Amino acid sequence: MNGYYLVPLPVVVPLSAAAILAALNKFVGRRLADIFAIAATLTAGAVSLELASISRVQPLVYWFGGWTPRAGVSLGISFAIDPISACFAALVSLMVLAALIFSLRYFESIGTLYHVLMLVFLGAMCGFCLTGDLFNMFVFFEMMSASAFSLCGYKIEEPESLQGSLNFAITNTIGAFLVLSGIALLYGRTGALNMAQIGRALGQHADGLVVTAFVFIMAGFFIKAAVFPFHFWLADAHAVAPTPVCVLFSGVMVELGLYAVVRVYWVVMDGAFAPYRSELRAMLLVVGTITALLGGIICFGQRHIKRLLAFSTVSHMGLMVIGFALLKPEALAGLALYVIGHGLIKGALFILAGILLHRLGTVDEIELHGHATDMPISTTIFLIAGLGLAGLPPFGTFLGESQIEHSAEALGLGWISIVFYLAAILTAGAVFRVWAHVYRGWGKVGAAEKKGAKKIHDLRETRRGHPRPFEMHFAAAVLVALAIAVGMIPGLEHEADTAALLMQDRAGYQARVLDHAWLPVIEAKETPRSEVASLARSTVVTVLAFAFGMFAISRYWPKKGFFSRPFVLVVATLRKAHSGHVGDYVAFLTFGVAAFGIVLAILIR
Amino acid sequence: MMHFLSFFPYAVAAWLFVMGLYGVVTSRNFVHLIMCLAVLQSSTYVLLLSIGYRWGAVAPVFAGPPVVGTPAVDPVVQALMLTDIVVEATVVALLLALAVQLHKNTRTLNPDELEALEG
Amino acid sequence: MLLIQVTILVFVAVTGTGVVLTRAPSNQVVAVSFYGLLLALMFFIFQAPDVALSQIVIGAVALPLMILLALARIRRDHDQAEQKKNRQEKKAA
Amino acid sequence: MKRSGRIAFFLLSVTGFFAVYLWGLLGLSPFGHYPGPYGDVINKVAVYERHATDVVSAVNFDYRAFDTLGEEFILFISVVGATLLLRRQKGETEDGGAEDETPERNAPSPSDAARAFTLALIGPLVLFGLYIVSHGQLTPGGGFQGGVILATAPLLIYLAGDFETFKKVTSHTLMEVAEALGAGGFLLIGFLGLILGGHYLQNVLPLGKTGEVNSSGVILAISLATGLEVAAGFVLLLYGFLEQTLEIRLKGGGR
Repeated sequence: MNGYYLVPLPVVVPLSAAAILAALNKFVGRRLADIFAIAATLTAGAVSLELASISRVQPLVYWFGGWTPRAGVSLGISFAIDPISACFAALVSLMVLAALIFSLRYFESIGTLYHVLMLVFLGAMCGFCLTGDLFNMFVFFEMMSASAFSLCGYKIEEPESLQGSLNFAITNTIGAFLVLSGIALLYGRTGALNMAQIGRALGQHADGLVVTAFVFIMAGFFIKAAVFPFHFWLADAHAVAPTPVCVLFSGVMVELGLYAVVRVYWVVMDGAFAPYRSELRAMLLVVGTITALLGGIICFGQRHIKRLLAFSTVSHMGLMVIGFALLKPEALAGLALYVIGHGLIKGALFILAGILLHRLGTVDEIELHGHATDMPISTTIFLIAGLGLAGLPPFGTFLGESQIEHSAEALGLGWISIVFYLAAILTAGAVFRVWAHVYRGWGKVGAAEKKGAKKIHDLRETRRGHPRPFEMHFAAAVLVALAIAVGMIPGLEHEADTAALLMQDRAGYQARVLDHAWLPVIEAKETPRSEVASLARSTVVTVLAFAFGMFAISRYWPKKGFFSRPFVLVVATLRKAHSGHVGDYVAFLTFGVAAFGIVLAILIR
Repeated sequence: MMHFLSFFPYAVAAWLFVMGLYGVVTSRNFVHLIMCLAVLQSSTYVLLLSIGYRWGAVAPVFAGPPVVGTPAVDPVVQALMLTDIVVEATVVALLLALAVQLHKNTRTLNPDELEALEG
Repeated sequence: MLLIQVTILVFVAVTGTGVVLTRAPSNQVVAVSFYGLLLALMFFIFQAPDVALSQIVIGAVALPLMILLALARIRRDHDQAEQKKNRQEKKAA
Repeated sequence: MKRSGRIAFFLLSVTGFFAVYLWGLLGLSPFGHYPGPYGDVINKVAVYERHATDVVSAVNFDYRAFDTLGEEFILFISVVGATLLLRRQKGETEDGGAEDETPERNAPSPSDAARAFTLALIGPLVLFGLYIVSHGQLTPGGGFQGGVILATAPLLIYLAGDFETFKKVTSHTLMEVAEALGAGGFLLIGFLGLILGGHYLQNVLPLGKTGEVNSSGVILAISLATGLEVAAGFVLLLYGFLEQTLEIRLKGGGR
């Protein structure tokens, strides 16, 4: 079979490189380790791209150890490659590559350990994308987590960093156990761990067990995906993690949580939930909308740039949940494009924040006011990235957003567009505000404000020197350029439609995995879209976002008084809920699981 | 008795999960919290073990080729539990490392006394 | 057999609760190690000898050992801080 | 949230959580009635196909060996992570315990009899560990369990108070290399399967005679690699925590 040998490589090549580097930890120099790690990452990315192009024509099913299923019972572990899973693996490799290039000057004190952690992180995320086995997914989930916890707590001198990592680790570990309990429930019902087999065995019947298992698995992965009310850890972890790690967290890791929910839903659960799609849709739309608006509001209220970007990620995760919630192939295609576009842009923004930290030693927006006016390259890239975040054509985010909106309109849910616009205005507005403040020195900052309510201090992550770090700008520029390129590839929307159709084809998936069936890929219908209308709307929204950002730094912004009271109060309350106390986070988490379960139980009965 | 026992092990699993959560939420010490997480995890052991159990069956370790008619319990859940145990050990190790360093910096392990990350 | 199974399950549930409710980590570590042993015993009774062996070496030995070592370090830091404080107070007096 | 508010909110939520969980559990088949088919199929075929009498090991190291590969890498990366997190902070020095004046925590010097006894235990312990590692396919145990047992052997040297030997035996570099070799060996066995058999982790070794140590093909090889990795990994983990408390012993014992 064409390309069959390639399938395990995106996982085992990075892991092998990690093992070799760990063995040679004391014996290789930093530069050699850099080159080695970058080469392994490039290999994984190239193989993933090749797999994507092969699986466009024929999805691949790979059985480790050659244990093909017998009479529909799977004995071993399978990888199931379709264009979406392979593309996500490629995106993961690309982001890791950007992070590695960015961090050429980072982490000088820990030798090759950093590379080992990054490579295992990469292998784990690729495996998480490609696997077709539920328990194997849990294993990669944990592998991802173990490397992410360590990377996140890298700055052991900072109490915030340790506390943030602890919060991150504790909530995500509970998430992993939720997922495992859900898997155990499904195993108890079906006696299977392969997703295709479970999906087939569950049949058309949604009872308490199926609902609970779905709620546990969904909640567990939503913790990773930072969806309300499971999102609390994200801002803490992002605020404290080293910049290249933030690039990976926001750029891909969080999105993979949602990817897992989508995969599990369409392969395992859809048979049982098909009669209740509209109920499920209603619940998920509410969750997504709350996440999007909550994240956006808090994002706009932040002055710590990394925290601001983190809450922007929360907001965009809400939009992505909406993309999934519609439960339509067109929306799923839009979601896939949106994830790619958003990941690239968010990665670039975090890299630019890292450059600020590298040069100026802080990421506080007010403190940095006017301090970065001599950085023309950063200024340009930051502005372009802000435009991308707002969803301006021709960015990948625009493509994804307009597809999701089309799909929502077809379902008679036109109000979803408004959620997208509000989220874009809030998050992109905040980014434009930072841009104007920091890079242009616009607006006035009072001395009282400068002191701030609370001292934000960040340890410098790098050594001083190199005021214009070429490779850091290079990484950011490439990511932004790719985000534009994604939106310009002709026919990409159609490809995405076909891929989404394939991902939702449960019967086809089961037949390919369990019965060795050789089915052709069904092409999606070419759908003519009214591009002009969405082009115009997105442009208007971008302009509005920019205007909103500028308004926030103008002297007309109501700092005190009647109009700003409610907003200030809301932001203050919301910020207070993000207390940094792990007990609160776990209480909210428990609430979330209980609420999901009870709501679904009521809706379905 | 049989009826009671047909559900009791599962209820124990749920109970341990809930107790683990309770410990995590109310904990005043991160080391205590980590051990509560271990209890929470043991819920998954109990659940997996009870799902794979079969009345009167032997362990899946045979002297030779299995004789027809002697049922064995499910070996797959046991393999999963082995993985689960490794996960427990590693998670606890990482969390403890974080807690030790946190205490070096702040002289406290009480989440109530840490305010660094508010807002 | 039935009775043993019920008994061990009850013991596990009660001990697990006890571990959570033991608030002082230095006492709790003893409880955790006992709990680990109980779990191992339960695995034996439920025909999972492989898992029981793992659980003994991890849950009853390696884990409590790690926790004890971490606690020793934490206590040492704590004592040092106290001493420093005492000394400063003496100086001030 | 205030503490009381948090607990009230949590208790309310957890009641719902418990109810949802129980609702789900009610859907399971009654305890003691494992429905299959996965475990039953494996139980039926494993001994014939793999010549392994411990079916759990056959699942772990062959049918679902890829999970175990992941599991080993979870351990591997946690050891790396713990090493990273437990590294010395700025301003922390070797004699960090210099200010420690509490006399009762100076290490008690074990008596000669106790030392001899402890050291005499090491031999049997190592043998036992090796036995467990190499008999995973036949009897309960395998690379993981045996590896942890092996990892406790150096601790006995430490307990016997022979710190210098302990440091030599558990040389950090050596252990790091051993751990990586174990993990890498596992990967290598997978590659051998890919090259010779066509599937990653496919068995390419002779299966041998059922019941003999040298049987079950790749299962034994993976078990050995796992044993090496786990032993070295746990030594590193325990050593990492031990190091945090070591200064006290170093100074107090005068060793």
